Amino acid sequence: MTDATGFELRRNDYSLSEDQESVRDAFAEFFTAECPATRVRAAEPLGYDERLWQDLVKMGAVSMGLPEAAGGDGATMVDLALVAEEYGRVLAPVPFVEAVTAARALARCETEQAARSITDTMAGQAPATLALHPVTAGTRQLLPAGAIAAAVVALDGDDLVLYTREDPAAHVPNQGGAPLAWWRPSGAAREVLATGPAAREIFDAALAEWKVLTAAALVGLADEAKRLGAEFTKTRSTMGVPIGSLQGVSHPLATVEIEVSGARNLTRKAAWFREHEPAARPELVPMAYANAARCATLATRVGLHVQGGLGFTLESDVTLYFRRAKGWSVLPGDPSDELLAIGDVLAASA
Amino acid sequence: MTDATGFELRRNDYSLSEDQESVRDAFAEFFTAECPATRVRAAEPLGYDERLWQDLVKMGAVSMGLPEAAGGDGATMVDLALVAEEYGRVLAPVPFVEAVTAARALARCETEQAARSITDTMAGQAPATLALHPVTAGTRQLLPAGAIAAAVVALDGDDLVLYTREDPAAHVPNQGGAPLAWWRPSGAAREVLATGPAAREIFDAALAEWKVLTAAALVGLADEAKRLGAEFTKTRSTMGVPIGSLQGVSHPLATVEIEVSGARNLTRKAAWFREHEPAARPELVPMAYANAARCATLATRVGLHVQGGLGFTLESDVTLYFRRAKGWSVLPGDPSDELLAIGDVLAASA
Amino acid sequence: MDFSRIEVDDDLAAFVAEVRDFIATHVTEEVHEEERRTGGSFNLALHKALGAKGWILPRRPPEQGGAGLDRVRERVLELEMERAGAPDITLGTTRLVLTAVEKYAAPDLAAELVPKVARGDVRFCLGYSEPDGGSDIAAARTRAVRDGDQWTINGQKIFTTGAQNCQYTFLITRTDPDLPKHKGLTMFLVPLDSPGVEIGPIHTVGGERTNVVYYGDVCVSDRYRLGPVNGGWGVLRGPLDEEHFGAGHDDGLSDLGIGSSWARRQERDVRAAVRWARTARRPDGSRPIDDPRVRARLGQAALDVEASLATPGPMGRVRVSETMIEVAAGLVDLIGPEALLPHGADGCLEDGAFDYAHRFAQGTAIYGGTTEVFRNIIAQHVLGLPRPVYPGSRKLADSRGS
Amino acid sequence: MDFSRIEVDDDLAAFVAEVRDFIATHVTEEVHEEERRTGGSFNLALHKALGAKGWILPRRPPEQGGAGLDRVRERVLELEMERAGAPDITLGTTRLVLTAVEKYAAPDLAAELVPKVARGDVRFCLGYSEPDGGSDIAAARTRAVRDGDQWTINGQKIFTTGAQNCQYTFLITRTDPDLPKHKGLTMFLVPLDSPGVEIGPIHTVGGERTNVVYYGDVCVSDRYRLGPVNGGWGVLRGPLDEEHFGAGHDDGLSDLGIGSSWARRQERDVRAAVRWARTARRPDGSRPIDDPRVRARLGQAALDVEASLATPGPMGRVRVSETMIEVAAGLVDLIGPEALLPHGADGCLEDGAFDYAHRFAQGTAIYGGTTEVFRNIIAQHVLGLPRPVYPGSRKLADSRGS
Repeated sequence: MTDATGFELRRNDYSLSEDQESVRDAFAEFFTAECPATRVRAAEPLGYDERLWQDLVKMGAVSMGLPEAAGGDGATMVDLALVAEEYGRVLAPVPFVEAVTAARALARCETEQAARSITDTMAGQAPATLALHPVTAGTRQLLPAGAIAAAVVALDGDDLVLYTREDPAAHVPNQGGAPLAWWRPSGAAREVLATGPAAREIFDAALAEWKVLTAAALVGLADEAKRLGAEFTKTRSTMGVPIGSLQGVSHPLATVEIEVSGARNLTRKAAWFREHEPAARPELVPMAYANAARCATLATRVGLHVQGGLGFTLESDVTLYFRRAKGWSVLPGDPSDELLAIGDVLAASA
Repeated sequence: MTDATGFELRRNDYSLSEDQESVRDAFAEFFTAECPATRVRAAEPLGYDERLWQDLVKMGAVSMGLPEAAGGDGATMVDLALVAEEYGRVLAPVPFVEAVTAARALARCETEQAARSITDTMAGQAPATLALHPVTAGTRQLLPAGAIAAAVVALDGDDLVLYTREDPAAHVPNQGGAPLAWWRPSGAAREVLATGPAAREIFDAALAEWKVLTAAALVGLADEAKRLGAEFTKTRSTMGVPIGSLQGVSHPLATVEIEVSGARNLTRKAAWFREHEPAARPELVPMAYANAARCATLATRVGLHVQGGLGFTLESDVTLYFRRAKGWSVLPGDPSDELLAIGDVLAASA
Repeated sequence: MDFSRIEVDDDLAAFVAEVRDFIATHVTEEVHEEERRTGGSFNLALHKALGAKGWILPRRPPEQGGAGLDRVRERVLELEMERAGAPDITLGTTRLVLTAVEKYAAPDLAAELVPKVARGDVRFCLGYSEPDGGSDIAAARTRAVRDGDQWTINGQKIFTTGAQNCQYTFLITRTDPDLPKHKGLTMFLVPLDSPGVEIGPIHTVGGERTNVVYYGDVCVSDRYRLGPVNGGWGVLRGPLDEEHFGAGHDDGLSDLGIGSSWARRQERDVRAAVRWARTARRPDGSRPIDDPRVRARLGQAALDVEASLATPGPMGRVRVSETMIEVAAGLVDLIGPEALLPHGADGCLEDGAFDYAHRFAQGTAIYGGTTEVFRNIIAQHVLGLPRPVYPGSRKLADSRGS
Repeated sequence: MDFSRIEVDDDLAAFVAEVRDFIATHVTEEVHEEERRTGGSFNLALHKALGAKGWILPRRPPEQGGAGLDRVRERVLELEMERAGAPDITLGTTRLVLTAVEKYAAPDLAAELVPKVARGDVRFCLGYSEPDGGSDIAAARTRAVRDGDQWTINGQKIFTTGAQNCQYTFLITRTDPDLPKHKGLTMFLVPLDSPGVEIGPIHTVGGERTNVVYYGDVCVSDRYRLGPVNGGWGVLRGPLDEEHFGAGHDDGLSDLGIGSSWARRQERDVRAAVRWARTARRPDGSRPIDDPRVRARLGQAALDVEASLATPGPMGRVRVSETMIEVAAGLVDLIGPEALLPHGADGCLEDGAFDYAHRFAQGTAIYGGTTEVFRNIIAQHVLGLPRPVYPGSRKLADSRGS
């Protein structure tokens, strides 16, 4: 929402710069070439392809988002969102979002251990990941990339802590085909990265970044699920006409196009504000996240449904997308809790 | 929900008896003959046609729902719901739901004033109505039928009270074209009808009945809005085909049929339980109400939309339905508060 | 209108106890385990045990292999089996086809099969859809060509669920490609052990197994023809209408639509979510159920399930499916990632019910015709809207290549 | 990608002040009152005042009657006028048609009209839809028949919004019924004071006034023809594409779609609902905003509006309309019956904004083509799905009687 009082005129420019287009195209090309659906299937149930991950790291997927001081390229959240969208489009079995957000959080901490963890990740080692919920004594949480990560960045009371361990935790099978693990901070090396308000701030920023990038990944996922559905309907016929010419099929697909195109722009806008003026529109991150989650649910539902019985079979690639639409979007908990977060911003606004 | 433990088998019979069909048909005939859209329009903006009301009372619309001891016919809530559906189908500008629920509440109180008020209503005088919210000192409430009622049944603290007055309050124009008035209990004769738990019980029952009958009226309203839309699409063509043959038009209308047919049955089921075992399925009333409200919103939206620009003009009868869909359904406040009421029942269930 | 309790006298109580005993003995954890592994919705021992009880055709008299149950007892049996999650797809298709067999098969074939069906030795599956045909069953291209008393069948069918556990498939074939689309079809009961029949498994994201069935020069005796040559559409109509409109048993006990058992399953899922909301703890120690937003959302879910159960005929068919999908997705959202842990995973909730329901739900909008097919039926048959004219709606020739 | 603030230097600040001054003077309560009474979305004094400022065609140089504004100032003007709720439909149609006039009218006609348009003396409306035609504009049956330098026009048009306030209508006519549907059309700029033109008011549930316009033997000089005879579809395309796809001004300041001003209006409604939630009191003394369910629903509404503003092209057109309808209904639900009290009623909230928004919203899914038309456009042009074949898609003859 814009300010109701006083005058403020903002640009409304969703176009990508040439540089941004190059970044997107390069990663799109990489993912398309390296990660066909067969590779996604081969990585199940763990949801991790170590070679793919190492190749992606070599391409700079992690380092690009780090500040130059930390050996990175200082790419913006918009750039990272573009990469995340391509990652989501092919369902790449790599911990892209977790590794990037954790590494960026670590880069904001000036400890030796943080620097070492970043170096490890950039060398293609098992990366650090981010615990999405603050540590609560006595309870465990499902940790994204937990089954492959070597370290965990977590908020524990007033401290931001890096927990490192010898071996990743046991994988928990899940519908999303993600490398989840149950995690609680026990028996691992523990180093405080930051404390007090700084700790909370770094954690909040990391969580917001995780949500923006996951939203972008969900947009890519939704877009491809839609494409799979639409392509199917171009070639199949009933009653002597292609089913895609029937409004009962084409209109739901158009609805998905409507939702995906809006979710893409909203997510990129959230990324822009996150990068340039994080305090100006704090509601954009929960908006982008809740919207992308809803969009991915819709797109995979429709993309599957328009393929009829065939879309529902395991052989159909759209089922890979269907399972991850929810699998990715509920990782931090109920996506509609984001609505309350938006409402809280509204309630607090002048 | 049925009981998860223990064995319980219930009948699942939605069919109407011959008597019920006769009641429905008689009132359907009356409303169709007496209340074309022209009469609805003529009664605007007040939303009251005194002669129509008197004729309806003469037909027994109020008395049928009263116990025989009170000079009534002892009809069940199911019978009344059937009448309410027909009333809603033609948008009759009469206080059917308010007068019936208030009179039934009065009949449960054994005071002289209550009996007199019932007699007045049954004589076709300005009826008593029901205040949907308990009286709160210092605040006023929008009273259904408030601009035409001669008396108000209201819960005031621990008491159920009958407020009578010389003249109805001033009409407040409203989108629903209903005879609403602002009301607070001032300057009117006040008689306590019941007190303590009995007062609360009678009020709660009256409110539940008001909701069941309004739900039924919304079902009738929705059904007719759908019919108006569907008929239009049978006769209009585009691209050389009737628009009703296009799935972009026929599928939304089918969705309305799905919702209306379910809302009808759910409302009747709620009426049955309200009549026969009110304690067994307390969630059915809020379910029927929230569902009918949603259904009416959808049905009038679609019924209007499929008629294109013509549907949006004041000349189009569907706009009468559109305005009342919300106008009737938000009278007690937010219809989605009913969802919380359902959830409260679930939370309390074993 | 009547939703009153059926009075349970001693006799009925004894029957309920008998059913529950039976279920405890035969619908065991091993049966569930097999079902999760195979997805076949069939268990041979259970099916035979049902047959031994006369419960495959429960209302028929004992001399026809039934148990002579009245409708109330039959309903008890249905609901208890359903509540126990007994695998029953093949039981359902067998019963569905039997009606057509008794009506259209040669008397000696019917007489041979009925007792075997009742015992559980013979099961039927549905050979309707073809890989290229989508929901347009009447466009069937599987060919049956007559040669004296024999027919030779060539073609393929998809979604023949239960073929691996059945003795016959209820097959729709094209016997005259020159006649109008609906008029050149003939139905057969094809023995699945015939040479040339090949069954290939297909697995769904819902965990079910179905099949593609190839027919390569399959020879079938004319004895197995059901109804007249080129009169197959009429033979199919009965079972198909049952699938499309629901049985419509107007006995005051039956479901309004055939999706009701799915809806009741979801009713149990909502109840499970309420249990979760009452027992789970949030980081601040509160229970989800203490949160009015959670209660309102559970309320909406319960409402949608109740409304879907109250929606009649083909409308109910769509409402149930779409509610299944919507509510299953909503419960996953509400509960979060633990809802996606499948049966057996560390920390899975309610035996993996939420994970399963979300995957399973998608198929319910497809089985027996997609929701679009049902919306067409509603538009044309209930609302009386004009039927769309497609190039291939009438003639087969135009649907070639489709 | 850039959403940064435009720096407001002294000069720009002075312009903003000038605009606000203008609005305070000319967009008065009387203007709003007239608009509520007439629904014409036009105020003559305001329109003339805009013309006097050069703000009808603000970016044109003063010699063309404009104000020579740069894009930033033009945008300031747009947004401030919009925020003030200035009636502007006729302003919009006038600008839309002017493009076609300058491109296709005879040079002397264009030269005559441009300064009059700039001053506010000449306004244009759109003569597209016909009473029987629905959204299929190319099926126009209003006939124009040539006789030397004159054309005689017979027929009727509906939804010619602003006709009562305009000098010309941008009329699509059928000039050759024997040619294929899109190829027998010719565009005219018909003077509305021509004998035989009759304007009848139509009022909508949204409070707007539009018109049916009858053309009975209306004589129009060939001078008023725009573009070639039977080449009218090409003339119409520009303005129509603008309506269907949005201007697509890629200047980094413009809206993504033409529905954005509706969406911003709704953004203000959501903000009004937040105000209500912060100030209203429930019987127990709490404020609605204290209820997490209320905050979450306001959050959903704000999200939907934001998403609709972020949705580009024809997709945005649909998203905005459907969000308008959904959110307006949701706010009425949230607030209750007081939300349905119109402007001026005792106890109405926020000047009747919620009542108005709920009624108004329905029309947004119809104006300039229904959401179904836009979904077809998206399906065919964005998704590349096959175009449906209708009997009347190509030939006019088949759409007779429609």
